[in-house]
Amino acid sequence: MKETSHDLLANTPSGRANALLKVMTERGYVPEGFIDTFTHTMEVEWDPANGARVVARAWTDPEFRELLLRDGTAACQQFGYTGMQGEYIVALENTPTLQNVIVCSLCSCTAWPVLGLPPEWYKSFEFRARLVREGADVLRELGEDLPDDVVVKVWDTTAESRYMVLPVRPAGTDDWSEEELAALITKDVLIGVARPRAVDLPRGTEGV
Amino acid sequence: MKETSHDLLANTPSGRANALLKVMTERGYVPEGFIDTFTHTMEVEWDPANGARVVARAWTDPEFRELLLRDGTAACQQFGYTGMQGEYIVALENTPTLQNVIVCSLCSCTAWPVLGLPPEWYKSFEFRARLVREGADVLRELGEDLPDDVVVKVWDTTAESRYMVLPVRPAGTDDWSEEELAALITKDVLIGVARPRAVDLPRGTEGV
Amino acid sequence: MDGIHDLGGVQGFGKVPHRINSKSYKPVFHEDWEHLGYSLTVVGGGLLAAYATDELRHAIERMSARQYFSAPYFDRIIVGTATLLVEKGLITQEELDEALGSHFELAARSNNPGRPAPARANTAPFEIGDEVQVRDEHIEGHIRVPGYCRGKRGTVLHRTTVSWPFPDAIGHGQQDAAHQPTYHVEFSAKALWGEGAREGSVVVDLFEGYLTRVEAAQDSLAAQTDGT
Amino acid sequence: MDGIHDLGGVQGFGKVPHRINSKSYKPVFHEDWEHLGYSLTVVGGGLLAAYATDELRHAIERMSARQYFSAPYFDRIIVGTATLLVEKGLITQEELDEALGSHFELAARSNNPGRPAPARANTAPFEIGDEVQVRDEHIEGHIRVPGYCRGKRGTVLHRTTVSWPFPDAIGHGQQDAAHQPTYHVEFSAKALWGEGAREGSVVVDLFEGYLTRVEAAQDSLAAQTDGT
Repeated sequence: MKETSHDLLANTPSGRANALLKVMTERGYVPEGFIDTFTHTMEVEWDPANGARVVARAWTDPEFRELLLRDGTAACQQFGYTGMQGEYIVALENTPTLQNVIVCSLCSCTAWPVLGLPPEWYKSFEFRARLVREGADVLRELGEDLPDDVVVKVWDTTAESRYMVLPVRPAGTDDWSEEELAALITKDVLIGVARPRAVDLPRGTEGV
Repeated sequence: MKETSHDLLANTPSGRANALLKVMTERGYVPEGFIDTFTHTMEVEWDPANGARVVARAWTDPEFRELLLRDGTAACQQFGYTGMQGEYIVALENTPTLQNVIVCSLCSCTAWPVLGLPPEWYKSFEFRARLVREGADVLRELGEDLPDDVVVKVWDTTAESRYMVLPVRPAGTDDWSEEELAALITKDVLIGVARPRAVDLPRGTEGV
Repeated sequence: MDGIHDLGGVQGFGKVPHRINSKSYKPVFHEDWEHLGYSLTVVGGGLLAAYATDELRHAIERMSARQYFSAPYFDRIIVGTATLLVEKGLITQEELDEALGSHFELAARSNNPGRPAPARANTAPFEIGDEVQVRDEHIEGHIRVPGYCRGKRGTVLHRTTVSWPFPDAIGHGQQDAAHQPTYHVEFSAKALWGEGAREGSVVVDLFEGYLTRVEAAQDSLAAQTDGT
Repeated sequence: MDGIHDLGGVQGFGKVPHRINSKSYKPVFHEDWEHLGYSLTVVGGGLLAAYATDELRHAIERMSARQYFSAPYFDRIIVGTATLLVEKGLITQEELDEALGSHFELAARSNNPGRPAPARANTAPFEIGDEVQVRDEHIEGHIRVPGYCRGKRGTVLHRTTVSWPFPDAIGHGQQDAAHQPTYHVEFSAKALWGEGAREGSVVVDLFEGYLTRVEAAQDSLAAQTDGT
């Protein structure tokens, strides 16, 4: 893929990406193995399971919760979930009547190490245009029909703060383990377009 | 062209136009000959030469000038230049230190019977976006570098008023006939992006 | 609506593709289908009286951003016309698809009913020289206020002697739309684009319902506020 | 710049293409070239340190509206990256064209030098609970104020403990850009979108230089004005 003969490239997104790769490689700018290594980081290391572990810890450890809300970066650093696009992490605390939702109306900023790369719909013109203006309507269309007494608070990622949503722990999960709780936290929950529900999943591997 | 076999139509602007024509024709909505007649009106009858005649008359007949500025529709009606998109015509009087320029930032509204259909550049995103914000810069780029003491007044055609610019009569044209004067008035002059200049043209057919 | 069609003042656009007086403007049409744009929409809106001009404008505004910016001008007229004829039940999407031989993409449907002219009517029409303010409104449906003058103050230069149906109503097919005059309102370039703007002004043609009167007392208070 | 990328609050966009929790989000990339978007821009901006992230954002903002709205996301990253590498002299348009086998369309050049943080500095940092107002500025170059909150008033929720280079400067390659904290400023939905808006709020992350303090006296005067 990296040695593409130039007469095979169409003027398409794929063709342009491979043309730029070819030029940068020929100039000697791309270190051997860098792309494979960085792609592995993007595909495997940056994952919403990371943010899920952070949330589960905050649900079960009051001191960690306090740290997460006071200094999200330090809290995530305990798990190693910082670095590129995770330099200044801010956790947003939901309550039963407050739903925080994250967007980047100007481009696509996201806390990569905690949430993983932003999904296509998050980067869509529709989400970027509409969320700041009609947040509750957008959530309902996405499938999260909030009760009328819940206020939506939209966080537009216009500078270098990188947000993650700390959802409300669902009722009936008092005796769940951190691992079981983490399984409730999806990427959509961390972005804030969905709320975790204990009924959504069979509990752990016991199928309770 | 009107009897296009449907498997020849590509999903292009031309294809879509001909598909709509076919559907409307088959439904019986398009009267025999209407398109040819209306196209003739658009191509031949609505012409900037019309506005040029109005301007030349205003330059040579003070009473007509007063009427044109007071009731542009009535003045243009004397020539028959009203009707569709010419129902409420307003003439904008330039002075040596004031240049009026017309745009339609929201779509493409223009006084068809007086100026002719709007040209492509007038309908361009560039003109629509930039004229209201940086009028003098746009005029300079177009080739009309106004002196510093000239103020640009942009008229955005957002409702049903249809504008035409009444330029300043160039110096040295005192003994010119209406026909000779009209030859100085181009479509660009009527829109306001250009000023008439007596030196631009050989005078009349005598080549003076 | 604050749509992508509302281009006035949007930055990042390059040079206007023109040099003054470089063209004869004949022929008027450059491709053999272009005349169909206006011809067919005059059939639909004029001969069939199926929709008002503001409905056509609104249909075009409802095109997706991708479609709007990639379609040439007369193609946008065709798509807007086809959209309205389908919405009015005069033709069908299926007929269009069959005639085209592939999917004929129309503008998005509107789920907005429009609105009548604002109820808080003015006590009297505005006069030349009056200071007026454009209402700071955020209307989801069709409206003919460019975003750049929303909430701004200007001076009345002219009141039209003719009235027209209020765009926010007739643009959604409301046949009982109130008729109003429009006003040529002049805004200084600095009021619109900030103190750094070059001297100049923009005149916008605004329906009476889009405007409120700036009272002298309010004006004086605001001047104090601005100066703080 | 008030560019077409500034999408917040722009109307006419349809449904977000998603249903909650319907995806596993694996694989992360859906086409075999997509990983090159971020990989190559990290080479250019990170390893080569040829540009700051705000310069990449600005390059993408300078794409034509047609190109911006028709290009998929990672294609915009590629075009922005290629644009900057050409502008910085690290590669050439000719190399790109030859590698592609046709013209490689880049973003438009900027003729704007950017600007330093506003000189009228605040006497002290803002504190949590302070009422602030977003400066009513119309900046031609790169800026990280979404248009929907320009000139609006909000409340400070947080001041960052870290400072970053002012986007309007670093976005144009000014290496001496002042470093400032940012503030999480909460705006009520009604302040942003009018009285008809549903209860709610939007929090925008704004550099100190974008904000001014709302003094109590000014606030009181303005309240009188608004109430007139």
